[in-house]
Amino acid sequence: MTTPTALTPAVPRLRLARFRDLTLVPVIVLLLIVGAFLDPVFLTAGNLTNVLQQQAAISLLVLAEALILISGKFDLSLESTVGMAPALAVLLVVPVSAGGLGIGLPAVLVIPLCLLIGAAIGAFNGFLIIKFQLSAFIVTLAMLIIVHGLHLGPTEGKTLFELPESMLYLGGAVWLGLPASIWIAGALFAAGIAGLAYLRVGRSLYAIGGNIDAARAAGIRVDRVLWGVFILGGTLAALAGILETGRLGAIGSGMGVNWIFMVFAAAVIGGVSMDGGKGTILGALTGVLVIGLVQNLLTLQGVSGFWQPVVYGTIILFALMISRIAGGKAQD
Amino acid sequence: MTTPTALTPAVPRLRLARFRDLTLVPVIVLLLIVGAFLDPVFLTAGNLTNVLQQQAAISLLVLAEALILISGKFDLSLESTVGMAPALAVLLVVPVSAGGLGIGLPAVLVIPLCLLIGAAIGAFNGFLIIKFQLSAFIVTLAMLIIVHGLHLGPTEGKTLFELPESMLYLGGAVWLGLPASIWIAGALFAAGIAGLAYLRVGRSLYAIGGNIDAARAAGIRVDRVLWGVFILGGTLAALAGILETGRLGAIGSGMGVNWIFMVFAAAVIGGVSMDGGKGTILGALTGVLVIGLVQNLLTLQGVSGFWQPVVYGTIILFALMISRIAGGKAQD
Amino acid sequence: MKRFGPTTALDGAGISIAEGETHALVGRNGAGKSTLVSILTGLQRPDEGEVRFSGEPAPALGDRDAWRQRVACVYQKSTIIPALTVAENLFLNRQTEGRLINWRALRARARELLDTYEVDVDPQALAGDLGVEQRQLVEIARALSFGARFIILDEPTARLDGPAIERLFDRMRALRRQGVTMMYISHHLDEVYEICQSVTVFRDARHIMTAPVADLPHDELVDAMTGEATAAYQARARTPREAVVLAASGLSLAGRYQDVELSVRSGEVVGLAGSGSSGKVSLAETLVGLRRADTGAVTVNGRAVRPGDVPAALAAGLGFVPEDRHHQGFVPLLSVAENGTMSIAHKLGRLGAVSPARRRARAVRMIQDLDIKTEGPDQPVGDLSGGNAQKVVFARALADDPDALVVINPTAGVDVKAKQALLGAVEDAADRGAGAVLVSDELDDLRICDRVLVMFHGRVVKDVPRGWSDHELVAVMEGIEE
Amino acid sequence: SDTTTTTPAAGGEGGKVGIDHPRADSDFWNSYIKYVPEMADELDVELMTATNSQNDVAKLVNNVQALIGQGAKAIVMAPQDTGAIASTLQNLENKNIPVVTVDTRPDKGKVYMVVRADNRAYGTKSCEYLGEQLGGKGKVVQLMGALSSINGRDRAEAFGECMKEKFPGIEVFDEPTEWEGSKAASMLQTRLEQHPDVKGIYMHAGGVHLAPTLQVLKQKGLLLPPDDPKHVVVISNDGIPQEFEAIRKGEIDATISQPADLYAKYALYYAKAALEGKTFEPGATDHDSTIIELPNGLEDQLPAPLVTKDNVEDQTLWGNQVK
Ligand SMILES: Nc1ncnc2c1ncn2[C@@H]1O[C@H](COP(=O)(O)OP(=O)(O)OP(=O)(O)O)[C@@H](O)[C@H]1O
Ligand SMILES: Nc1ncnc2c1ncn2[C@@H]1O[C@H](COP(=O)(O)OP(=O)(O)OP(=O)(O)O)[C@@H](O)[C@H]1O
Ligand SMILES: [Mg+2]
Ligand SMILES: [Mg+2]
Repeated sequence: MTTPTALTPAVPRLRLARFRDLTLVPVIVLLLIVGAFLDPVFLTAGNLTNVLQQQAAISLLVLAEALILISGKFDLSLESTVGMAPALAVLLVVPVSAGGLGIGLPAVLVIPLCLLIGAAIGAFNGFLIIKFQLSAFIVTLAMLIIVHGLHLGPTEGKTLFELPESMLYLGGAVWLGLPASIWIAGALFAAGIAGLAYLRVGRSLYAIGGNIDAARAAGIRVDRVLWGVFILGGTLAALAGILETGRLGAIGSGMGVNWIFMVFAAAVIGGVSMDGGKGTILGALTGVLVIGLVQNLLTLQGVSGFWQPVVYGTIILFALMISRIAGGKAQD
Repeated sequence: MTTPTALTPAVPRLRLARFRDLTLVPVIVLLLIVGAFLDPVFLTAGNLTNVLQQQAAISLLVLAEALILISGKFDLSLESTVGMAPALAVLLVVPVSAGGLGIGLPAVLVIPLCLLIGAAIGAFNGFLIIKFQLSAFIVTLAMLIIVHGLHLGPTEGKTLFELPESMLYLGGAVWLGLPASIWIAGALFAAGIAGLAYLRVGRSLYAIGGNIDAARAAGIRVDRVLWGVFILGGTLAALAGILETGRLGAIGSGMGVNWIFMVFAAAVIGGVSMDGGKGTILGALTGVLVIGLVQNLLTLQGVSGFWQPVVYGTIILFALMISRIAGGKAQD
Repeated sequence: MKRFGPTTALDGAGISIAEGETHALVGRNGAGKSTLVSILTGLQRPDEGEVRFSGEPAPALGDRDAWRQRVACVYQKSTIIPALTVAENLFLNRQTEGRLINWRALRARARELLDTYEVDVDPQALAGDLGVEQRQLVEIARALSFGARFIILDEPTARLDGPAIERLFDRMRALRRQGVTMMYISHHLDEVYEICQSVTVFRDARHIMTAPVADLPHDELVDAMTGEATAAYQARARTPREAVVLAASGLSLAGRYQDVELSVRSGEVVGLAGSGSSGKVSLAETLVGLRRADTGAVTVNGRAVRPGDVPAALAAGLGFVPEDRHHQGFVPLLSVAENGTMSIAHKLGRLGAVSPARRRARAVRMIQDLDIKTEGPDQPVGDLSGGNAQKVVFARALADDPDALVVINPTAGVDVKAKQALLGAVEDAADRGAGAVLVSDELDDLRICDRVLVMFHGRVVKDVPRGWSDHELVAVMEGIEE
Repeated sequence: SDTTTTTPAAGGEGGKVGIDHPRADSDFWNSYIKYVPEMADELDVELMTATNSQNDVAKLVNNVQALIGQGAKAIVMAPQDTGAIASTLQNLENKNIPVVTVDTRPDKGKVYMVVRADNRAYGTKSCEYLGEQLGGKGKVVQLMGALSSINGRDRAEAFGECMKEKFPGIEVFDEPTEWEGSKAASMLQTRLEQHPDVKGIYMHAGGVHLAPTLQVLKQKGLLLPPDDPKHVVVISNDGIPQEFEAIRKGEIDATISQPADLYAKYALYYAKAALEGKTFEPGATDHDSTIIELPNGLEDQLPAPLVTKDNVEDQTLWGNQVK
């Protein structure tokens, strides 16, 4: 019978699959080497810490989007949540004199409130997409517009800079010599990597994204899981907003705007499929790092603002090709 | 056997399928009625002509995107082509004193050049996506950035005011009492509707988008057709740029920027599926009209700029729900 | 020679088919049959070797039209485009000779074609709305309609019921009289004997033998396929126990079935038979929670199960093999191990975690128990041959030692040996005390049942005890005899 | 100058000046970007390679970090979001790096000098000009910039307040164009359809609004000489050459010249002064402007002249100097 021989090739395939998450590692190494030659500052601990800190907030969005993409859905509205959730939370706690809504909830509630608002936006997205069976792309596109409007409306487009202390803490604090936001993003990525690899619910995201009917027939509570993913996504976006607020010291009306394309770019060059069921959080993380390093390098080199997009886009295309060649499979 | 009973549902099903393209018609009717009550100007021929003229350029993008989506692909870069193709074409013909590149090709070539540049961008996209098998989303995202950079770079971000006459003609001319751009968009949509319904190559888009392996097995030259669709898409985007240039009288560095979301919104609420193989050009056209009417109504009503996004997004959501209910099927 | 990464799908295999004959190709799941088909129809390029038609070299891979003039094919994987109408699917990429498509004429042609093949489908229906069986009929009609002199049929009957198979065979005989050459792949060896003149056997990617059918006894053929002596399957005798494990009372679902009463006892295998559209599949899907009945209740072990809730049904002790493995059976990108253990993931670790080691161990056992041909537990199921994928789905249903088993067409597309394994697994489960409902279009499968409920137009019309003859049962299914 | 005192104690060793440009896609800022290196030569400032934050304050923060890392001793920036820069300014203050901001006034955080023309004054001046031309009655369309930008909001608010106060007989229609020409054209066209008797237009940015406005007026047959009774009075903000050209042709009536050259010049001038340890007091300056006191620093309010047919040939206007 074929059983004994059939089992032997298992190990090489396993290795290959593991490596597929890491197709961007050569790109990162290349960037580090090239960068070190181009600018002496690039490879210093200070600069690399800066890159990580700068990418911390957006990386949480990439984490959220990767989870949503793996389960076969789509969320564009995350970018608007980044600004709107902290802004609304702040308006609910600060006095009218600071532009608040006059509701005057206790200031300690600002962070829970912010996360709650993010979760609520995710839940509403989930409701429309799952219960109403509307197109995820277009629902979240409409929500991107609406949520941003809910930021602009109450603040009248003004920047909020009289913020409760707690709102500023996380984005600015330094723990054990590293910015707190790096620790937070790192911990959440670690949790994401482990959760998707070892938790039942994590594995079920792959099943749902890979074949939703089969997942349902296998007894996975598809709707509940998807809903949870959307809520988690909204919450992570709100947390990203908190980190960004702390980093910038205020909440501008443009916070988060136009992030979503970069978020998708990071997730997809990191190997997460737009068709669902494929990709890993570790891969998405490498995508974030590539984008952060490229941006940092362009800044250090002082590439002219006019031509920056060309250089930047070209590097993304190259990263894509390298990960295509290293990954060996056609992308979608 | 069951033969006699099984045949009966044929007639109603046919009707339903035909109507499925037109699920937005009730929305349009509703908008027209509500609009007429809200503002006496709304339902005048002059205003409706304005709406059509305002939507002419973006509708060509919707046409292009619908073709690409139906064949199961994706193109984000169209929006950058709208500004870049006319800008580059103009730079190639105008003298250095008007900001040109000093190549000084004859001015009559400006429109063919512009269309050619659009086609070339489409061809390059197609090359990377089809031959290199890269993810269409991310390739065209990178190209969105690069093509915009190729607009900003040579123009140094300046608005081009001194344009050859031919560049301004189409967007501004009036033929038989209607703006030329309406005739052009109308004719192209008619061609699109007929081509997708009655030509073999048009039908092959559905086959490719619906099941690419089956299409290949059926002898469809999948790669060639897809490539053609990308080239056509780029060309239509360049034509949209020409119409828009004529309407605005100049080529600003922001022309086309942020259109792509609206383009997708129009196509998808018009019934074109993001998953390929589904939707019609007529449906996409109704999507464009809904969006144009909503924008017009918001302007007429003078809704505050801060809250406009909320109203606008909410109306899109409602249109989506109505087309979901009228269409009867879950969307994707 | 054809390789897929580490797998060698064809290894120096050859086949030569004489003009005008109907040539069978048989072999176990994963033997490389479908791979050969895709090479013979120009979809894939062999790593080594060549294809010749009537002595001439095959056309270039890109020249699809030339290929299609030489060979038509019903592929094992569906090549239907769901969003298009049946008529268009039938005439895909040949909707018209001229420039513009005349839809009315196209519909008429489609109607005519469907009528010739007695396929009872509305040409204007969306192909995606058809059942598996109807889709298969459309594919067959399409392949036969090309007027090609050589036609390949890769397991065309795996999704058809008896009368449909008969009609297909009539058609094939007529074509052969017209001198058309055919290559026929099937796991039903009696079909091979019925319509083929010669047979080629593949095993483990290699050519084993080619012989005229008439000279080859059934047993020898099976032995050639499996590479060892194999006895025919013997259904076992059982005495069902008293306890009712699965029951349904007063179930009705508008348009599907009405007033169904059902009770399955521990250690009993109940068959569910019926011709096309009898409602048997819908009923089975209701039992496991994939559909929600309009009225009535389902109980497992005497406890009512929340209607329309698959997890609740599984938790109550059901195991389930869905009708269409591609649609509801497996997640192609996930590994054999994950697909096999998906519904028992909660038993493979604590606190919501899944232990990869325990999952792997479970999977290795499944692979051995059901003899699944795979590179190992980590291979994605999407890369397996059809029959092996079916085994993975089956393995999952058995993974939890279910009290009640609902299996729909479990042996669709699996080879003789595997079929025995799968039917044996159902019987083993019954012997352990489970009750099973077996829905099948294949009379062979139904032989293991202690009794067979026959459905007709949505009603259970007869309860046939063991010992029926084919003729009897078919008569009931066709509604000829009450 | 009389407001300048040199205090050698404050250092004065000089050093590199880091500069961040706010965006590369508007005519005004592109002129500014072109003036910067010229002025640096003129003033003998050691300028680092400029970064560009592409209208994104998060990028601005990153860029400033990089500039510091590369050894900038003073920073020139133009934060388009004036709130979200607070913690960066704090950070720079801690590092003793003086900051000159151009065009916008940060809400919080220490600045050495703000170099800008008063955007509220643009709105008020435009309102006064339009109000007088129209005789205090009629309908006026305001093509606004992005509401999320402080400058757009300042102009809109000042314009609206002034209209309400001084010309209550004028009805104002606000159009949120997001600095997009396409939106401006559609909104203006729709509004003219609804109110064909609109008599005045205020454009927040000539760079994006000028061509679409002229095109719509032309299409409506309203592009008439100033002496025609149906002439629509148009006032713009920016002062780009094309606006001057339109004023000469009588297509528009006025613009407010936002001095791109002075922005560049005095940004670098103050950066250099900061490095040299100079300090400034509120009061009039030697270049027709006033320095005012802010809670977090000083602001040099550069002149932003109203340009009409009468003074459009004035060669000192920056719009007449670009080629
Ligand atoms: N795309 C692929 N990638 C990797 N392996 C593949 C692929 N296609 C087929 N194989 C492998 O090639 C072998 C032969 O598969 P094939 O489908 O030809 O078998 P088959 O004889 O048709 O089986 P069945 O009777 O189950 O249909 C199997 O081991 C299968 O796993
Ligand atoms: N998608 C559908 N939409 C509407 N009616 C359907 C659909 N699928 C099946 N039906 C109808 O439901 C009834 C029962 O279908 P079901 O699939 O349960 O029959 P079946 O016994 O499994 O038939 P088969 O042997 O052909 O699979 C039939 O009348 C059929 O026409
Ligand atoms: Mg096969
Ligand atoms: Mg069925």
